[in-house]
Amino acid sequence: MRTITYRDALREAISEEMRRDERVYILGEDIAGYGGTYSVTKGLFEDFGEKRVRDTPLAEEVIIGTALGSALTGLRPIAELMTMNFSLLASDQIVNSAAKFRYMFGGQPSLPLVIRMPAGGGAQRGAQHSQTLESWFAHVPGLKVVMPATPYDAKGMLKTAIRDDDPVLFIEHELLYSVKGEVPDEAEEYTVPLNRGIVRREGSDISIVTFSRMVHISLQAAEELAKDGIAAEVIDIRSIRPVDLDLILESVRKTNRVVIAEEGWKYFGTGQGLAAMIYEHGFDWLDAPIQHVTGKDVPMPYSKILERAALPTRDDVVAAVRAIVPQRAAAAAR
Amino acid sequence: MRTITYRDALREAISEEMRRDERVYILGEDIAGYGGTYSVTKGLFEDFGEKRVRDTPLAEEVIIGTALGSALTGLRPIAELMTMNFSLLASDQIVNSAAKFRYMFGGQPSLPLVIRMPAGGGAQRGAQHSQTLESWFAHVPGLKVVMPATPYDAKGMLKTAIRDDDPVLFIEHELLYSVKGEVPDEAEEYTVPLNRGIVRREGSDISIVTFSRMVHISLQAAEELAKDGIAAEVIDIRSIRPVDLDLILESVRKTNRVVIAEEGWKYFGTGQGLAAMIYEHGFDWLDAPIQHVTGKDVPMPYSKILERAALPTRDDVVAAVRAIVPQRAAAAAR
Amino acid sequence: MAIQDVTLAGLGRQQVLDLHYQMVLLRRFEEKAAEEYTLGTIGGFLHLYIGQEGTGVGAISALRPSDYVVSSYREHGHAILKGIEPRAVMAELFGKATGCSKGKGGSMHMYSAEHRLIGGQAIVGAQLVIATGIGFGIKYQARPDIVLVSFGDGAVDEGAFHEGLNLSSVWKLPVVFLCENNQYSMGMAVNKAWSVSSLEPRAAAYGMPYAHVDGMDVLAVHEVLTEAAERARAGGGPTLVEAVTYRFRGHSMADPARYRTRDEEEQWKSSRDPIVLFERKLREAGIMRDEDARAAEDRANAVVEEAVTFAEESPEPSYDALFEDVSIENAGAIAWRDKPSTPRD
Amino acid sequence: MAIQDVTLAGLGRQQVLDLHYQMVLLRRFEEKAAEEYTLGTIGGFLHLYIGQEGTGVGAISALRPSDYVVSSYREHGHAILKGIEPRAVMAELFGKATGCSKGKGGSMHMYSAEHRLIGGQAIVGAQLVIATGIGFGIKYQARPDIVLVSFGDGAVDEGAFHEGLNLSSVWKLPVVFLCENNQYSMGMAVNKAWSVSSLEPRAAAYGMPYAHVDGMDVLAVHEVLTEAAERARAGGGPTLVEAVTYRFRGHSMADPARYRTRDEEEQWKSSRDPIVLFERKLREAGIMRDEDARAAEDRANAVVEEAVTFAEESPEPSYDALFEDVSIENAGAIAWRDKPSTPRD
Ligand SMILES: Cc1ncc(C[n+]2csc(CCOP(=O)(O)OP(=O)(O)O)c2C)c(N)n1
Ligand SMILES: Cc1ncc(C[n+]2csc(CCOP(=O)(O)OP(=O)(O)O)c2C)c(N)n1
Ligand SMILES: [Mg+2]
Ligand SMILES: [Mg+2]
Repeated sequence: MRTITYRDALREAISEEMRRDERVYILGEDIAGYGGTYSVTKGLFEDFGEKRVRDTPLAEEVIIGTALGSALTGLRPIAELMTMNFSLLASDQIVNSAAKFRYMFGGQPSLPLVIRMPAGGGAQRGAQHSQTLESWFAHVPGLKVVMPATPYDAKGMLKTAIRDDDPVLFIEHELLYSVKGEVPDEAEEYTVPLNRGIVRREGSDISIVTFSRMVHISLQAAEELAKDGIAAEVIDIRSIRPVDLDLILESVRKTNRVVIAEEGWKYFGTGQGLAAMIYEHGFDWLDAPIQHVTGKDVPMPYSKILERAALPTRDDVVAAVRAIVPQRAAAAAR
Repeated sequence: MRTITYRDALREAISEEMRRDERVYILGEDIAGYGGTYSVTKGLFEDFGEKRVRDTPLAEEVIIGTALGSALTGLRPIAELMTMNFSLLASDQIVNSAAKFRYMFGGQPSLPLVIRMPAGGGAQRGAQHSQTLESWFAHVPGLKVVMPATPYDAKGMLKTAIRDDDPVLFIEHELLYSVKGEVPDEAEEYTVPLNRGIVRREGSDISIVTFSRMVHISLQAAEELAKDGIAAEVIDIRSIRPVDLDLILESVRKTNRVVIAEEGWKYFGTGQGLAAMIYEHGFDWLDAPIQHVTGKDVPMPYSKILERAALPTRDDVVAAVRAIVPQRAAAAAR
Repeated sequence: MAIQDVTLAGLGRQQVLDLHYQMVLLRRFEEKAAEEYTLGTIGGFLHLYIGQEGTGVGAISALRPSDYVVSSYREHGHAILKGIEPRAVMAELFGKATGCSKGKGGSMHMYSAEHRLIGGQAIVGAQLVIATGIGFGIKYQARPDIVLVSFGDGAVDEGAFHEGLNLSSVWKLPVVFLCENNQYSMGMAVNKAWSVSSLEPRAAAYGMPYAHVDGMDVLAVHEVLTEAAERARAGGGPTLVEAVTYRFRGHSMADPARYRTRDEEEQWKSSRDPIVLFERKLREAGIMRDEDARAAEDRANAVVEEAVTFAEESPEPSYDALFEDVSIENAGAIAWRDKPSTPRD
Repeated sequence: MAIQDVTLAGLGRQQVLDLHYQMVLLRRFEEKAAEEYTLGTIGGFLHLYIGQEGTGVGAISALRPSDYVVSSYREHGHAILKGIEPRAVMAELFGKATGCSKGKGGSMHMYSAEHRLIGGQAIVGAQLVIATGIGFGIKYQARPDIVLVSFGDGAVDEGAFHEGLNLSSVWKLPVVFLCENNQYSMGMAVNKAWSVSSLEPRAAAYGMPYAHVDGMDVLAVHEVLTEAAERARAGGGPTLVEAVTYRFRGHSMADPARYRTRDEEEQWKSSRDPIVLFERKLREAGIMRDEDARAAEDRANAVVEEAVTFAEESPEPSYDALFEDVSIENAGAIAWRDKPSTPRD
C-alpha cells in the first residue's frame, strides 16, 4: 500500500488502462497542453502523445459526440468535461444518445464510454460552477453514475468504468483531488465494481448513507458522535446508478435509523430518491423518519460565509443523527 | 362554462395575455407558419403578426437565450420548445442562466419567462421523443415547474405563468391536447395559482397523488376501485415546484395511505421526491409504505405492445392501491 | 456502341440501371409505408424520403460497404441503400421483433452494426457530432473507411453543426457532410432560417471544401460524393456537400404542409422528380428500354410486397424484450445482490 | 494648435485623456485585485483583464449609457467602464453585501441593471445567445439602444456562437459581437481550436459585416466599434468585430501558463502594452504631458485604494440573504400554506 492523492489515483487508472488497451484514449478541454484543469491528466500527453491525448476546442457537445461516435467504431474513450456544470451543454448527447443507443437500436451497439467530470462547491466559484447534478443522470435508464470518495475507489472504479461496455458518468469532486488515501502498489492490479457500496465505519445506532465528499464529512460526524456514545455506521454508496440498496438495507435492519447526507440540492435529488427506496424496501425496520442533510435549496452564493452556510457540514450531520437517535445511547455513555 | 380542448385552452391563455400586455410575445420552432406542431399556436400569427409571433430557426439554445435576453429588457416571452426532449439542448440556458440570474446578480433582474413544452409518451414516438423530465428542472432552485392536467388549469395556469416574474417551465403532455374540459366563458377572466394542488376526487381510503396525464388515469382507477367500495382521493398536484405539500398531507392525515402515480421513470424522479417529502412530514400518519406507480425503468420502446407495457396504466394504479388498502373496505362493500 | 457498353459518369450500364432500381425501390417502399401507416400497422412518426431518392442513391452508391452512414429520422432510404434488407426495415416500421432494431427503434431509429448504418437520430443535428466521432475513430485506427453524414437544412441551424464541422476540419477527419437541403425544416423555409443563401460561405467558415449539387440528379450526386469520399479517404479531410432537393410529401404523415403552396409542390413533382429525370436521361442515352423500366418496377414491387408480408407475419417482441438491452448486464437502477439481474420496475 | 484643441479619432483632448485614465484605472484595479486574491480576501476564480484594456476601453467608450453590455467572467473592466463604481466591483470581489451583486456573484458575476451591464457569464458562450435576446428586446420595443457582447476566442467554438450569430443576422438585430481574441482559451492556442485563421469567413458565414482591429490600439477599437454601433443603431444589423489582443497574466490566478513561453509573454508585454502604446502616441501628438500621466496614475490609485477600503469596511451579507432572491416570492420547493414563505432548507 502507498498513500497517494485522489488526483494521482485517477491518473494512474487512466495511464494503466491506456497502456493495457490501445483502444483507450482521452479527450477534453485543456487535458494535454494545460495538463488538466485539476492536473488529473498531467504528464499523459508526454507519455502517450497527441494521438491518444486529445485537446479539443471549447465545445462540449462535440466532445461527447466525438467520444460516442468513436466508441461506435470500437474505441474506448474517456472524455473529460471540465466541470459537471458544463455537462448541460452535452446533456443531449448523454441522455438522448449515450443512454439510449443500445436499447433503441435493438442491442446492437456497445458504448464503452467514460465521461469524467468534477462537481460540487466549496471553493467560492459561484452559482454556475458549484453544482452537483448526479441525480439528473441517475434518473435516466441506460447510464451508470458513480461518485468515488477515496483514492482507492477513484482508481479502482475508473479502471472498471473504462472496461465497462456502457456509458459511465464518473463524477469526481473538486475538493477531493488533493485528498490522500491508501492505494495498492503499482504492480498490484485491482479494480472496484461499479455497483457495490462499502461500509466505511461500522456502528449500530444509525446508518449514515452518503457519497462523494460527504463521506469524509460524515466520518467526521461519526467521530464526533462517538464521543457521545452514538455508534454511527457510515455507508459510502459510491455508485448512484445502479445503487447497492442491499448494503443499505442490511445496515438499516441493524440500526433502524437513517440519515442521508449529500451535498446537492434536496428536492427531487439523489437523497430523496435513496430515501424513497429505503422506505419502499425497509419501511418495517425504520423506527424513525429518515433525516436528510443536504445543501441549501439555493443557487450557490459566492460570498464565503454564505457559501459555508449553503453547504452541509459535519454539525448538520451530527444534528440530524441526534434528532432521531434515542438519548439512551448517549446517556449511557456519559 | 364551455367545454373546450386543452389545446384551445392554451391558445386562449396566450391570446388573452398577448392582448392584455404588449410585452408578451411568443417564439419557437414552427409556431407561426406551421401553427405549432400540436396546433396550440394556430391562428396567432394571423392575429398578432410577425412582430409578436416569431418562428425561429431550429436552434433550441438560442430560442431560450433569446427569450431570456429579451426578458432582461422588459419583455415577457413565451418560448415553445417543440418537445421536452429537446429541452436538453437548452438546459444550460434554463439551469445556468434562467434559474440563477436573479440570485447570483443580487436580486436585480426579473425573468418573466415562460417555457412551454409537451412531454410524455404513448404515441409510439420512441426513446428520443417520449420523455418526461420535469424532475430535472424541479430539482433546481430558481425555477418553477408546472404540469396542468385539464383545460381549466391549462388556461388558468398559463395566464398566471405569463404574469409571473420568474422563469416557469410549463409542461404539457402530448396526449392531453385533445382532452376536453370545462372552462369559464371567454368574458370571465380567471387565473390558477402556480403553487396549489387540487383534490380531483374525494375519498377516505387512499390518497392517489399524481399530475399531468396520470390524473386522468388515476381518476379511472378510482372509478374502478369504487366498485369494490374503496374510496380513493385523487390529488392533482399541478405544480411540481413549488409543490403544495400541505394539500397532500391533509389527505394523508385522513387516508393514512398513499399511492403516487406518474408517467416518468421511477428512480431519482418526481415521485420519489414526493414520497420522501410525504415521509418526512407525514411519517406518523402513514399506515403502510407508499406505493409508487411509474413508467418502466427503460428507454421508451417503439413497438406498440412494448410501449403499452412500459407506460403505467389504470390497472397498475388499481393494483398499487389494493396492495395497501385493507380488505375490510372492499369486503364491506361486497 | 452496344447498349451494354454504355457508361455514364464512369458507371457501367448495369450499375446505372441499379441506381435507377434503387430509386424505384425506395419510392415504392415509402409509398407502401405511407399506406400501412394509414392502415395503422405503422405508428409513431413517419417521415418519407419521397422526392429525395436521387440524393440518397447518388450518395451512398459512391461509398464502400465498410464506410459508415449516419442519418436523421428520415432514414429508411439510407438504411436500405446501406444494405439492410427492406424486410427488416419494414418489420422495424411494424415494430416487430425481426426489425433491424428489434422493433424498439421504429421509423426514426433504424440501425445495423453489420452494415455500418449508424442509425436514425431523432434529435435534429445530433448526427453531426456523432459522425465527427466516427471519423475520429476511423482515423485513430487508420482504417481505410470514411463516414457520410446526412442531415437536413434545418440541422444546419443547430449548434451541433458548428461544433461538428469545426472539429472535423481542425482534426482533418474523414467525414463527408451531406446536407440534403429540401428547403424546409418542418414548416420553416430555409431562407427564413439561414442568414446566407447557400452553404458555401459556411464551408469556408470551417476552411472546408464545398460542393453544390442538384440533388434531383442522381449521377451528379454520385460524382460529387465520389470526389468528396476520395478526398476523405486520402486524408484530405472533410467536405461539405449541399444537395438541393425537395420532399414531395409533408414533413411527416401528420403534416398538411400549409406553409407551402400546392402549386410549388406540383412544379417540383412534375418537372423535377429524380426518378423521372433519370429515366428520361437513360432512355435518351439508349441505356434503358421499356422492359428495363418495367423490370425495375416489378422487382421493387415484389421486394416491397415481400417485405410487408414478412413484417406482417413476424412476431411481436416478447414482453421480456422490454427489459433487455438497457445496459450490458441489464442492471437496472438497483443492484440487487440476490435477485435476478433484470428488475422489473 | 493649443493642446486643448487636439483631436484624435474625432475625440477631443479630454475624451482622449479619459480613455487613457480608464485603461490605467482598469490596470490598477486588476493589479490590486490580484494582490488581494493572494492575501485571501478574494476567493473563487479570478480572471484578470490586464493586457486587454485597449479593447474594453475602446469598445465601451463608443457606446451610450443606455446601451447594453454582456460579458464573460473576465468582466471587471467592462463593469467599471459601464459605470459601476469601482468600489462596488471591489466589494463584490470581497463578497460583501455592498457589492454590485450583493456579494452573491463574485468575480464572474458582476451585474448592474441601472448601468445595463448584463453581467458576467461563467458559462463560456452563453452570453452570445443572451445578447441575441437583448437585441431582440431592443428591436421589439423600437428603442434606440444596441447591445455589445464581449467574448473570447474560445467562446467561438461553442454552438452558442453559431446559433446566436445566425439568429441575430436573420433578424437583423442591433448586436455588436466583439471577439476579444487573446489567442488562448485556457491553454488552447486559437490556431489549434479554429479551422480558420481569422473570423472573417465566420462573419461571412452569417452574412455579417466583419472588422478586424488591433485590440492593443484603443483608438482603433473605438473607431471600429463606433462604426459597428452606428450600423446596429441605424437598423443595419449585427457586426462581428475581432480584436486581437493578449492577456498578460495566466487565464486565472491559478494558471501557471505552461502552454506558452515566457518569451512570448515578454514580447507582448514589452512591445504591445496598450497603455504604453497609447501614452507614447499621446505624448508624440503632444496631447499628454508628464503631469497628465501622473495625474491619471494618482487618480486611479486613489480610486482603487478607496475601493479596497470600502470593500474591507463593508458588511458581510446577512445569513438571511442566503435565502433571498431565489425567486420573486422566495417560494422554495414547498409551498407551505401556514409557514413563512422562506423555508430554510
Ligand atoms: C433538436 C430537435 N429540435 C426539433 C425537433 C423536431 N423536428 C423534427 S424534424 C424537424 C425539421 C428538420 O428539418 P431538416 O433538418 O431540414 O430535415 P428534413 O426533415 O427536412 O429532412 C424538426 C423541427 C427535433 N426532432 N430535434
Ligand atoms: C461551457 C464552458 N466550458 C468550459 C468552461 C471552462 N473555461 C472557463 S474560461 C475557459 C476559456 C475561455 O477562453 P476564451 O473564450 O478565449 O476567453 P478568455 O478567457 O481568453 O478571455 C474555459 C475553458 C466554462 N466556463 N464554460
Ligand atoms: Mg429540410
Ligand atoms: Mg481567449
